[in-house]
Amino acid sequence: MSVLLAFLAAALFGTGTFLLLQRRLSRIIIGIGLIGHGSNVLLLTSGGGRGLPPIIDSADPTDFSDPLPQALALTSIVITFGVTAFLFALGYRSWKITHDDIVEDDVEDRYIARRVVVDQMVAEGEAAAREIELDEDRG
Amino acid sequence: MSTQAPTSGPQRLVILDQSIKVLYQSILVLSLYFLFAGHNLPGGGFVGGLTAGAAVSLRYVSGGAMAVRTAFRLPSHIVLGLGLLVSAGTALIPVVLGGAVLEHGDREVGLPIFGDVKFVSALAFDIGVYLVVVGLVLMAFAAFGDDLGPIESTAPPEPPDGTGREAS
Amino acid sequence: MFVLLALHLVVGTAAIASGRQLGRWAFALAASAPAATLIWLLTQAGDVVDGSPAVARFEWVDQLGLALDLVLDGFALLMVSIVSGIGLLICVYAIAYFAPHDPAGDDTETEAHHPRAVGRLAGMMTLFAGAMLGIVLSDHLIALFVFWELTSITSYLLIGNDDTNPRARAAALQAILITGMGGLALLAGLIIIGQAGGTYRITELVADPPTGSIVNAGLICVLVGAFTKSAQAPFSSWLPGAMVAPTPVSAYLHSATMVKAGVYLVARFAPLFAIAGSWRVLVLTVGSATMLIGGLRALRQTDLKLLLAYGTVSQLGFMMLLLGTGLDHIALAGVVLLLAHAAFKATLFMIVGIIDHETGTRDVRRLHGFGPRWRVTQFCAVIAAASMAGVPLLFGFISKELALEGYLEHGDVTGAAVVLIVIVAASVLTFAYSARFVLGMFGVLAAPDADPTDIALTRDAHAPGWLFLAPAASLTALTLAFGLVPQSLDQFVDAALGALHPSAETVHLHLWNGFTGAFVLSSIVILGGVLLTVFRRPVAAAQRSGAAALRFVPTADRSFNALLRWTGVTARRVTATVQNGSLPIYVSVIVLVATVVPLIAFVGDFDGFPQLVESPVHVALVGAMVGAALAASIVRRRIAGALMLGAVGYLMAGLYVTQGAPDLALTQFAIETLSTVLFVLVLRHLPSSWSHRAPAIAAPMRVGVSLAVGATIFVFALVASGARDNVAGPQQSEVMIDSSLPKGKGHNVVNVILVDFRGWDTLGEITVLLVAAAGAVSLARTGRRRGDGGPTLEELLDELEPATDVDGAVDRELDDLDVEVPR
Amino acid sequence: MIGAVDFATWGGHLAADALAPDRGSIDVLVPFSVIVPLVAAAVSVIAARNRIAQRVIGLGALLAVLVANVVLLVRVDDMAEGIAVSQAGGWAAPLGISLVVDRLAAIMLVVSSLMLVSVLVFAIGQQAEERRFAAFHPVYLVLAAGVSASFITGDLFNLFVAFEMMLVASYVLLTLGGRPGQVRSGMSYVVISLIASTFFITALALVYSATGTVNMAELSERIPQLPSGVQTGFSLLLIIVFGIKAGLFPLFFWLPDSYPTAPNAVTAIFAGLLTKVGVYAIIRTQLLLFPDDARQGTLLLVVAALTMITGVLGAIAQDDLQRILSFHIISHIGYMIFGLALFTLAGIAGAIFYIVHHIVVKTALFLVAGMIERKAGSDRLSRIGGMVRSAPMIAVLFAFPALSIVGIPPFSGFVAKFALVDAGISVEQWPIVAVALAVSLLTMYVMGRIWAGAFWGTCEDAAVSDRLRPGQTRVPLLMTLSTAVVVAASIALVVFAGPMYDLAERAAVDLLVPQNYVQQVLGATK
Repeated sequence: MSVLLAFLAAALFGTGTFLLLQRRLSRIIIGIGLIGHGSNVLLLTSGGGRGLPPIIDSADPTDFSDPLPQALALTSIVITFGVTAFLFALGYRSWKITHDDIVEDDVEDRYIARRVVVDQMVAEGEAAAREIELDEDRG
Repeated sequence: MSTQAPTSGPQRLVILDQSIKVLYQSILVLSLYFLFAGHNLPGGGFVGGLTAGAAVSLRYVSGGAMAVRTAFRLPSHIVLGLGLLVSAGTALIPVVLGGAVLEHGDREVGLPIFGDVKFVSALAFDIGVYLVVVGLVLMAFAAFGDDLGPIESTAPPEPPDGTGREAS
Repeated sequence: MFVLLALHLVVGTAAIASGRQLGRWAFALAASAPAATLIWLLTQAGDVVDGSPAVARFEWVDQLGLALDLVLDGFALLMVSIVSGIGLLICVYAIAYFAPHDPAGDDTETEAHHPRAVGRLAGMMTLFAGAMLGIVLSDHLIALFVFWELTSITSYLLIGNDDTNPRARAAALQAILITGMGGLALLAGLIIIGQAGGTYRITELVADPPTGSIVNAGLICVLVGAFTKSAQAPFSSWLPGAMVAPTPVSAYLHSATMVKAGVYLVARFAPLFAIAGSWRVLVLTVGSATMLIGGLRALRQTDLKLLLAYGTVSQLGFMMLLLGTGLDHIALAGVVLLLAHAAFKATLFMIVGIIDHETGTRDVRRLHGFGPRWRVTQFCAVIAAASMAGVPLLFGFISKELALEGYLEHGDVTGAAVVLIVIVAASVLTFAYSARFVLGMFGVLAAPDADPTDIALTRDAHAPGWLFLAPAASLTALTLAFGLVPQSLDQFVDAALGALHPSAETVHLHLWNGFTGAFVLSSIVILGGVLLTVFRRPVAAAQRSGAAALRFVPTADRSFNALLRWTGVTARRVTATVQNGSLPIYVSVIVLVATVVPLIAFVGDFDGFPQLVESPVHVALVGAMVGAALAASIVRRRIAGALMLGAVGYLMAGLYVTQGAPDLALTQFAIETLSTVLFVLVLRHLPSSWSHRAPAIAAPMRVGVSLAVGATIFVFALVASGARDNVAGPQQSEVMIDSSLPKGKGHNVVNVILVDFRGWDTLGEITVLLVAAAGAVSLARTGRRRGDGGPTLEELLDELEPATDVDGAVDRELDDLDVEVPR
Repeated sequence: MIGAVDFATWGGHLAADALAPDRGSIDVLVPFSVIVPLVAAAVSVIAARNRIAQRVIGLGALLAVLVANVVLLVRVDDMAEGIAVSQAGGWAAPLGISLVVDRLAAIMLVVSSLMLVSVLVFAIGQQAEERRFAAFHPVYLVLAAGVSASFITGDLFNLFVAFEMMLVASYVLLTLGGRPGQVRSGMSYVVISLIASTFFITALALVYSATGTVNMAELSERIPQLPSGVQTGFSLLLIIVFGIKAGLFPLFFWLPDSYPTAPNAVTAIFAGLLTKVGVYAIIRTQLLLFPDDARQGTLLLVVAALTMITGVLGAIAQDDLQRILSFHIISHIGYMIFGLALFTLAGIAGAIFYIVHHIVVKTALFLVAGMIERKAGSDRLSRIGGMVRSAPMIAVLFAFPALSIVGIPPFSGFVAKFALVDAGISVEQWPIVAVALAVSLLTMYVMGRIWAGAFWGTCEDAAVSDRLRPGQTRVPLLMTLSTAVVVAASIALVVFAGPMYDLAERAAVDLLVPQNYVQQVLGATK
């Protein structure tokens, strides 16, 4: 692991995160792609420094790059691809329904948020009513 | 690029069409090479399957969804299912025979040529992988490539009313 | 004993199940359980009184010390006789109570009188009786708790049995929340005591009671549980509320049995722990307050049933004062009061039920005196009320005398003098509200300007049938008999007291104790009571003005409702903050937590930078990738973003090549091609550039989060790779390189790992692909053809509209609330 | 010597031999619960056009798995070492992937397969998504395989793969039907899960980078050699990664937004199993991989308390039955973490018992919610009511699990709560005990609201009240039956609470002494 590659991973994670924090599914997918690449950089470099392709008899095994992280990275790339393909399908579906790919806020959660406003209104109304009642008492 | 993705049309160049067909077939051959060489050289089921997928995408770009459908006779879900069946089968069969799951080789049946049979069994697993990847690509094109449904209008999409969102 | 409990369970279930067919006769079925219990009790009574209790044990969760230990000792014998005796009478009474009748004409139509509701009631009461038996028989703290909670649940279901009545539902909820709260405190307390004592068995705890400050804390928890169950101040508000239940339920659960569970528990614990910590102070304070407040409020009621309910609260406070002190003389009075109270209070409740049933009202202002055929009923009411008031020659008098005597004797106990005054004062109130009950029944308190139909309502009311009256009459007979010949109870009471206080003297109950201090106090009580009754108008006026002055002091009832509403408001506020529904906010919280929290741990082990650059090729690659990534994050067009991502991907493939990973490079290359094509396939439908919709999070915030995440990953990577030197042992992959050819029969180690060594991973991986593909197709195809089962777009849009019309929905609610909300 | 060569001598054995009491053959059953559903899923995909065949295959496979898991549990529990190990591919530990079933895993396997079978029957009875979508059966089977794979894996990277199997299946099931709400919540669910997965990969990369292995047994030996800050960092990172799936505070946002939108049967199985897989992973990794000083007891206690409170408050704030129950899952995850966070025998045993109880009871509640929705046509409490009269059977089926989840004795929830509170008090963790009890009171309030809202009262919504007349809408028999089976299972947990808790305690003993696990997995090579 060199500082440069660590920086690369960091940069990929950073830009990816920036994209993740938005409403558009297409940008989010790009963001996921970027942090996915970032995690693969980490995975690839977790076996140590660079080396030669790990193919027996092609070179001295001590010069090989670590094959296990490669296998793991390959697995993770393929899995991420599969899941991303499904996410595409969701985006596609979203477009079919709403002609957009915005990830809307959850309806029920918005409902609760509005209820809080109502609660505050009611509380204020009651406080005012109590105030009036006390005034009448004094008067 | 998106707006240019051709679906059909008489203006398509015949030469391009033919060259893509040749390219398609040679990429398919390459994908099979990757599949079979994978155990000893870079390649394997994934790379092979994905290469085949790239070939299919080429085919799609040139000929649209119909071309993809005619290129592969088998329905894509059967390709997918067969792929998993082959791979999971090579995992299950040793268990049924009393070995470890996914155990490769011939020890169960005791064939004389130890190494070769081992090679075959692992290859079967890799073929399953290959099939699943090809199936995935086929299905992906089936899912996103074919837009001719009744609810699809050819007019540019308008935001439907009453959904409570601001115009974009 | 388990057979008896099981019998209650079976009979109860049967009564519920067959309610629709049996209707009110389900109570006849239900009566079989207490009847059987009483018969069994008779066979055991001799042995128990002789000091050899019956025991039974069932192991439940041994490791946790959970078991059901049952013991029938003298005190349990007394409690079981109350539970089953009153239970049997109530069942008989209920058969008549639920008989269809005709003054109002329409009440058989209501849900409460529907046969299945009545059957459910009968079954639930049987289940309750079983649970109550369990409480008084348990010799194991947790077993006791099990039955304790079961009584709460059955009480909840019984109060809310007329579920179409919103008041019943609210009262049920209040009852279960308050007793449930106490139950949880009780559980904590019992566990603390059990752990400190090393056993949950009461008989073993008696032998060696634990001590210490933790035990004292546990005892406070136990007391909270007992107070809630026995409706002590400030937890008493649920009991009057529970009066919405049908009268048999009120008479049984909410006066004679369940509410005594707390008193029972205190009685069991007091001899062991009364001297510990703040037990006695708490019990005496709470008991006194309850007794007084209950009495005062009872005196103000116009509803006879509510009058009795507050009276019950007051009497429960009295019992606390008697049984919670841990002193055998005073406890004796408590034991007798338990019996006396069960007899007179059940009678009075049954009579209220009769009045309510026959006239349709319980309001003293609408009762105008009954006809001559009501004499027997009125006689029973007078006797029971007099017993409650402590008039001599009746059972209640005996217990009151014993109580006064006990406190006079134990004048040296801290606060005894105050308690004595409280008892006297509250007894005056008791006399007054007992008198009020009687006067109300005789029509003395009727509103002067009543309308004539009301007068006819009582005057011409049907007298209750013999079945209806018999239970109350038999209890009245007991009140009279035990008042005149208390000696007959000596053995029984002695056994009960002996179970609590093994060292207590032998009990001798007397009708007449001579002119003692207690008798003087009793006379004062009666005199005071008579005065209060005579001057009831000025007293009522004083009470009204007192209540008006205290208008802004929150009552327990109002506090409970306020608390409940506060809980709802807080819940919504917290939820609206935490669960705000916005994905960008969720994501930012998650990534920040996932990076910053571990960062705090990692940063300490950062020990310097490794080599800066491995190869010059990297510089070019990394430069290009970072550039592309930045471009991807700022370009405004979707397609451009997708292509930039593709560029990063192809450059990744290049990086893989330089790292000696050709398989990865090939895979990355192929996947990048495919996903770019797919991306474009999807994107071509979407508008080409981002809309101007305001983002959920402001740009500076986004940049900040991104920088934090990036920096954290940087540290993670360096620290983790730097830590490798500390670990002994080979890389897992060294074995793999060595085994690739001999075991895996392949030269390409990565491929051998994928298809052989870690084929299990690969199997999972292709499964993911299969599912993703199947899901994508399923999703993309749904609704594409009509009639394929999925909804069409039109249907979906219909569905979308009301779902997103949040503002509309809230506004409709606001209309109801009559509040305006600014947009 | 569980090497590849050993298996050669067992050639020719049939799977039936696995029932024989010999050590090696029980190991054969270890991968069974993953591989059988996978093969069945493959066949089910091929048979996409034939729903009857899919049903037979699905039910047959899951029933076979259930039987196998019961055998496995009984045999593993009989063994002195209490652990069955199978090395995938026959490759000894660090080379291949170790599949390990100890008592905890065996318990989880049995409970989860019972739920999977029951819910599948429910889904078939429902005649809804299961019938409409060919993808349902194969995806459901993959979900089953993924859940089992997460339980049995002894390899950290394989845990990632198993999670992904389970998750991708959950994405598909969640969005089956593609309704607007599903798509919306599906998007945030998938995105958050993908982020979690990426962080998991990151954690794996860091762990491999620092230790050179992803085998959990080896990690158990190597992580204690790392600098303490790195140990703690890994511990935290894994808690967070699994905490997202488990629904810990403050990582649970995705759960209540997404679960209620799924088809009923799917929500039931998600509620029962998925979050518990996350909790299982936390328990497994915390106890196996990290030495005492890297475990996050205090932090977990705080998180547990906050999870309990925010979850139950969320449940109070909602009106929709499915959302109430979904928030409620979160609250109860807090209890399990509470048990774990004590890191005592009693605490962990309590947590295990709680997990088992919660899987069964929560599944039951969601199944009942499905029945309510079918019967009443709505799951908004404000729109329904009076079902104690119109559907007494549903009321009874609801009452038992509801009482249980509140912790009313003698139901299973009481034993679970008692075990936890007992454990908490014995180490004098007063604040968490107080929170647990207070939350349990609020839980009672929540269940009371559901009861009063759905079963008591009258129904003011005309459209709904029409349906609520007795016999108006019939709930299919299979739905009732399968729900009854799950409810019966929860009652069985009461009756057999003693043996069940003993088993949980034995499992907890195993977990607290990871050396045995390490030795059994690596033993062959040393």
